[in-house]
Amino acid sequence: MTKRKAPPDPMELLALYRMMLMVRRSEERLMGLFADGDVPGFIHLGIGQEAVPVGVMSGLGPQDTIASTHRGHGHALAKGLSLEGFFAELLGKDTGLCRGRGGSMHVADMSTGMLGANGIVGAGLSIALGSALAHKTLNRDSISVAFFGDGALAEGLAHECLNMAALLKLPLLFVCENNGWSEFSPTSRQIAFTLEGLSQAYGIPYHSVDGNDVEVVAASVAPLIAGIRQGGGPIVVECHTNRVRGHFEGDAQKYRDADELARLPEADPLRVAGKRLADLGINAAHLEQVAAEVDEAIEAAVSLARQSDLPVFSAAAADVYTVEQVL
Amino acid sequence: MTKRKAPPDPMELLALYRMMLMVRRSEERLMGLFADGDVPGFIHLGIGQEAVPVGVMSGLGPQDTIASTHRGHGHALAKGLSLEGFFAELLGKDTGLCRGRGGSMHVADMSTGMLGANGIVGAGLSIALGSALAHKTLNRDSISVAFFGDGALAEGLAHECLNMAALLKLPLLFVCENNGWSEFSPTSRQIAFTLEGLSQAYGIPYHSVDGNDVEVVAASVAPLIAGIRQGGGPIVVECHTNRVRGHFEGDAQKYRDADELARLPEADPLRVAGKRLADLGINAAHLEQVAAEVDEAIEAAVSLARQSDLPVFSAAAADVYTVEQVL
Amino acid sequence: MAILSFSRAINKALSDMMDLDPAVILLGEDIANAGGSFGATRGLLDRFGGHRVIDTPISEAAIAGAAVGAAMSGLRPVVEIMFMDFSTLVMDALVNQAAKARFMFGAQCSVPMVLRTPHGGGLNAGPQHSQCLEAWFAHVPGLKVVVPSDAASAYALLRSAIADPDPVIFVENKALYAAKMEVPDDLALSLGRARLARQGKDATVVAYGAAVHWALEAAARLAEKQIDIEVVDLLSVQPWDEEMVLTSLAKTHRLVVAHEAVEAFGVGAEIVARMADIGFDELDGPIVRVGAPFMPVPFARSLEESFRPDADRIVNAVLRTLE
Amino acid sequence: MAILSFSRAINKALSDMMDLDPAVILLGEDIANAGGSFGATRGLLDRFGGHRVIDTPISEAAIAGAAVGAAMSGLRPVVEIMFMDFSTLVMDALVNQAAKARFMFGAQCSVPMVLRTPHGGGLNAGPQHSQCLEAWFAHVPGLKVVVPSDAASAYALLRSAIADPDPVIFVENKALYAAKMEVPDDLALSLGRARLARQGKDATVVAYGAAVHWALEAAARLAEKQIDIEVVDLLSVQPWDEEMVLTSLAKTHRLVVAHEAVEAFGVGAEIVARMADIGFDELDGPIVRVGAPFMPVPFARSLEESFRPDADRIVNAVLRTLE
Ligand SMILES: Cc1ncc(C[n+]2csc(CCOP(=O)(O)OP(=O)(O)O)c2C)c(N)n1
Ligand SMILES: Cc1ncc(C[n+]2csc(CCOP(=O)(O)OP(=O)(O)O)c2C)c(N)n1
Ligand SMILES: [Mg+2]
Ligand SMILES: [Mg+2]
Repeated sequence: MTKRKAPPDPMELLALYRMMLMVRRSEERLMGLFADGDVPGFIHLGIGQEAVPVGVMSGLGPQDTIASTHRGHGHALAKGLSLEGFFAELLGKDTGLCRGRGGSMHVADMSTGMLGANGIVGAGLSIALGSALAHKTLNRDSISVAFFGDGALAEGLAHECLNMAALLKLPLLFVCENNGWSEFSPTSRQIAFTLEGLSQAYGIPYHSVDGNDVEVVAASVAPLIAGIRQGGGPIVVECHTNRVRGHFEGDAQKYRDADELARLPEADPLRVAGKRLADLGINAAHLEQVAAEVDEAIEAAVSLARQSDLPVFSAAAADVYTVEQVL
Repeated sequence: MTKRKAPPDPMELLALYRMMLMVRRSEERLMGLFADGDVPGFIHLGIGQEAVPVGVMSGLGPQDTIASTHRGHGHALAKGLSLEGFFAELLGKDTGLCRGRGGSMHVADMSTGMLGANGIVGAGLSIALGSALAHKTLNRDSISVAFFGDGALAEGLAHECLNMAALLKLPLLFVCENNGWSEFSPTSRQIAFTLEGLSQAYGIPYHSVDGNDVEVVAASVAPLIAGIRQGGGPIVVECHTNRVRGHFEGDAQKYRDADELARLPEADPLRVAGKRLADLGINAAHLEQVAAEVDEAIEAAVSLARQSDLPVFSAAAADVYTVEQVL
Repeated sequence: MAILSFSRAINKALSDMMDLDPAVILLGEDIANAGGSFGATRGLLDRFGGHRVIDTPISEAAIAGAAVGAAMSGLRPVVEIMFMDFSTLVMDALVNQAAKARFMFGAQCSVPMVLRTPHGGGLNAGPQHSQCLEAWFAHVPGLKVVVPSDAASAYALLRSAIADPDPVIFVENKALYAAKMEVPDDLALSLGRARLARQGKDATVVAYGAAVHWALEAAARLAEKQIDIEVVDLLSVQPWDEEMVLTSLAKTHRLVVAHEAVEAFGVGAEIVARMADIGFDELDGPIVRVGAPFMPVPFARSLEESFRPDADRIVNAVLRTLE
Repeated sequence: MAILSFSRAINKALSDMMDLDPAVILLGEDIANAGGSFGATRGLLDRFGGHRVIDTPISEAAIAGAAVGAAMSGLRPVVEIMFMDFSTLVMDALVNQAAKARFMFGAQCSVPMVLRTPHGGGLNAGPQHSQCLEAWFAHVPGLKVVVPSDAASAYALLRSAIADPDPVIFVENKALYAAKMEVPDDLALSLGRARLARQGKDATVVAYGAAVHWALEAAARLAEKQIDIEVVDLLSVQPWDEEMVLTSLAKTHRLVVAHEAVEAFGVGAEIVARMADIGFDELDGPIVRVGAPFMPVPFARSLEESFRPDADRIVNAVLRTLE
């Protein structure tokens, strides 16, 4: 596993902590809204996994693109989506980033390079592959990131993408969020290989990372992203982390050991980062202040979203095809 | 690479030689029939590759099943298809094994466990996977063999099948016929990994075999097949061989080096086996006698096929669904 | 006879067929330990064991392809694809392999497999978890396509589908899973036969799946206006019961076809097209279709509600053809 | 103006568009060095280089998925899928990604990609290399589907398809590849517009792709019997030119719809179904479809000949609706 390297800069870590907290509190807010029946459809929460999107995104700029998964809230927010647009989308409002047509599984924001959450396991890898191809063909200085779960490694498409990325030497970072689970089953029963072994077979550099430590994630990916940007070709990063909630909200996780669940709080990325901040002299009051700011922003976004109009059906119907050239 | 092991038995080798010659001469006969316009559609010849199907099939019984590729004549004949049914199929006759509905890319014979050539690259792997699952579920003593080309390794489905076979520990032999080409392109430009490295990642035992030496193929697979039959789980065998003709008949192979083409005759599996037979004291006259017998059988089959009736459209139309229960 | 929900009826059909025939096995994602995303396979792992109720990796193409090979080798696999939207990943196995094997191998074999999959909206599951794609499969010679409308037809048709020697796509409407009714143990339904769900004389409404309930609701509302419609529940869309539809049309002379799928190029188009040919002389008014508008299934409640067809639209369609 | 074969016309459209817009790239199996299985991309590698004309591995799903991501990121990829039968492998990329992205992301982006693929029989290529599957795509909101009928329309429509901001499935009939004709450089055709291929007054035949030629042949034969048919060449099947079809029907009052695809649940069903509704009052006879029978495309010459629709069947269909 890659270890934390640079001497920690408290202000940088605090920024990462703040973003993780933004993701966490947003999802916690969603839990409540969902329980109240305000958020329709399925929502898949990434609570416990925040260090991965936040750590990876700390190395990206707005010109870089990402493709996400069904568990994409963290990717979206960390890539810079507006909180208002995010909540409005999940509440099915016209001011949602996707005008209420996509919801949780399809949050996207082209202006920040977030090419979409995705309801199809594995599909994001090919979207990211194509985006990387565009960066390369158009001689951009950008890279593309494919986020995917450990379970997605069973999809043939993931393997096709590894192969094509390696062949074409694309500026593509593969980020596996390994939380050990595919829905209600341990991924170990679904995958006969390790991602390390697989990457080796493809000749793609592989890095295993503590996905619960945002500093480690950020420090690990920074040089990798730089290498990719310089034309070094694709890299695989596997982030080991934990899914704290059920596969989707409403899943009581009866299939999980009490022991396993009991061990989760210790690895909580907010706890890990919080402790380190304390060691660095950022006191509890400071963190509470951050939390208050985060909560305030979230409440403002939620209340704006709540007040927003419902989408108009005729406008949706008119957007199946492009009327004017948009590109 | 696995080497020839057991001291050669001339009679066994002669039988393998005879079968290879049967495949070779049948395909040569098809070349002529195709050039004359008697064989419709596309035909993909396996000339130069005969040692693989013949060697592998020497270890199988009629209860074992195989799934083949677009280049499937050798698999079909070596698995025991009747010559008459084979030629009649390729000529589009009603007495063809598939009653003239499938042709070269779909030759099949359920009675010999040949589950079909296949026009879809990679599809055969999943058919073989399922057949192996049936053998295992029904506690049969049978194994299943998936033949596939090196180019097929780019299909995601192939990877899904490797994974599932490993997970379910299925009685499945993966046989890669590596002829270095995918249509008009060297496979090396299409595949970033080696099959050896890939198999390793999946924890599937891997064997590289000289696919131009029928004795080596036969001797190599025999213990592997025995192991699979005993419940040892899947194994990968990669047979290195040569495609002598174009991708399909009519392809002039302008894209191949003269040098490469010049080296092919030396590796010809019939030449390799013929030499060894000579060393073992089987004289040229004997081999000529075998050739004469093979040719006679082929001529008889061709002439029978030629005389056969054309298929009846209404009979074909009635076979889209099963009218009586066939199973 | 028992009172069962639609999903319990599926469960019972699977269980009964597995009891009858050891060649029946189940394959799918989270169908064994977890009992399936909609609970249809709950308890079957315990009853039949892991060699017959198999949890697979997220490898839809390989699962479906394996089912074809297994079916050619003596098993009767029943595959669950979690949402019909994911059938995009199994098209090759179904279309180029399962559908064609019997024909293209000269009837040497058949492919007795069933692919179960839920379609339809109402859960705000969005554009990739709500589609009704049965028209694709109905266009493919060699596949049969069944869409039961309630627990009883689900039970009987799933038994028939599993017993059938050919590949069957068995489509379950998500909105029906919880609905309970009496399910007779001995109900037998043949693939390809429709059911006269309501007799009437003024117009015929042909529907399948959830739309049958909208049609019956429309019938009740129209009855208040003294309009008496006949409702044909197709049950199978490939093959479909042309005879029953034609007979009904010959009686009512007006035709409406309704389904949840997108109207354009949907199943209804074929029913209409046949009737506009062989039933032309019986027609006294335009044939009107009711289906979803031409757009992806939207997420927001307000949008999805406007998107999904319902009894109102069927009422309007009937009124239009009677104009 | 030049005399070009259909495949050269494709080649020229690609080349002209690549000249115009550096964002246009080509992706496919053996399209670069080998120039494509049907020669449509010959010479383009030399002209535009390996970064714009890309030979891919045999990974259809990844190719199509990558095209979606590339199109969302500023390129205009044109993908070649060697046979339409292999589109089974790209359904997810097309249906769940390309078709939906614009809508489900709230019109933040569009997906300007083209997928070129050949359909149709006549080569005895058998059940997995001959299918016409355009009806699948026409059923998917968000996709456009184009089927040119000759070199000129192929040239003009491919240019329009590449310039179009939305995903377009561009279907090339294999039997047409070699046919030559004059192709005007400045011919411009809009997606969704049909072409009146022949004026007539007794019946309308709507066709697309190769079937347009059968319809014109049928027209010539029927003319000998003093039957004067109008032929509408659809060119686009999604969206399709309802207005031109309705106008023609209003003139002739008889309708035949013809295509090479399997009749049942094919594109023709939708044309008929619309006309049986909005055109009902214009109809003086049954609407008759001509399409392939309900079976996989058989291999043997004798079988495939009987299988494929032709001018004879169109003649008979016209005679039947005129009866
Ligand atoms: C193609 C496809 N198959 C199945 C599903 C249902 N499904 C949604 S999430 C999921 C598990 C994914 O596991 P993993 O990739 O590890 O992501 P995680 O949920 O753990 O974040 C499955 C099977 C789907 N959405 N798409
Ligand atoms: C899914 C699919 N994609 C593409 C093709 C076209 N095709 C036929 S054979 C072939 C090359 C296969 O190469 P390989 O697997 O190495 O087999 P070989 O021809 O060398 O025996 C291709 C691309 C196909 N038949 N199916
Ligand atoms: Mg996971
Ligand atoms: Mg090869």
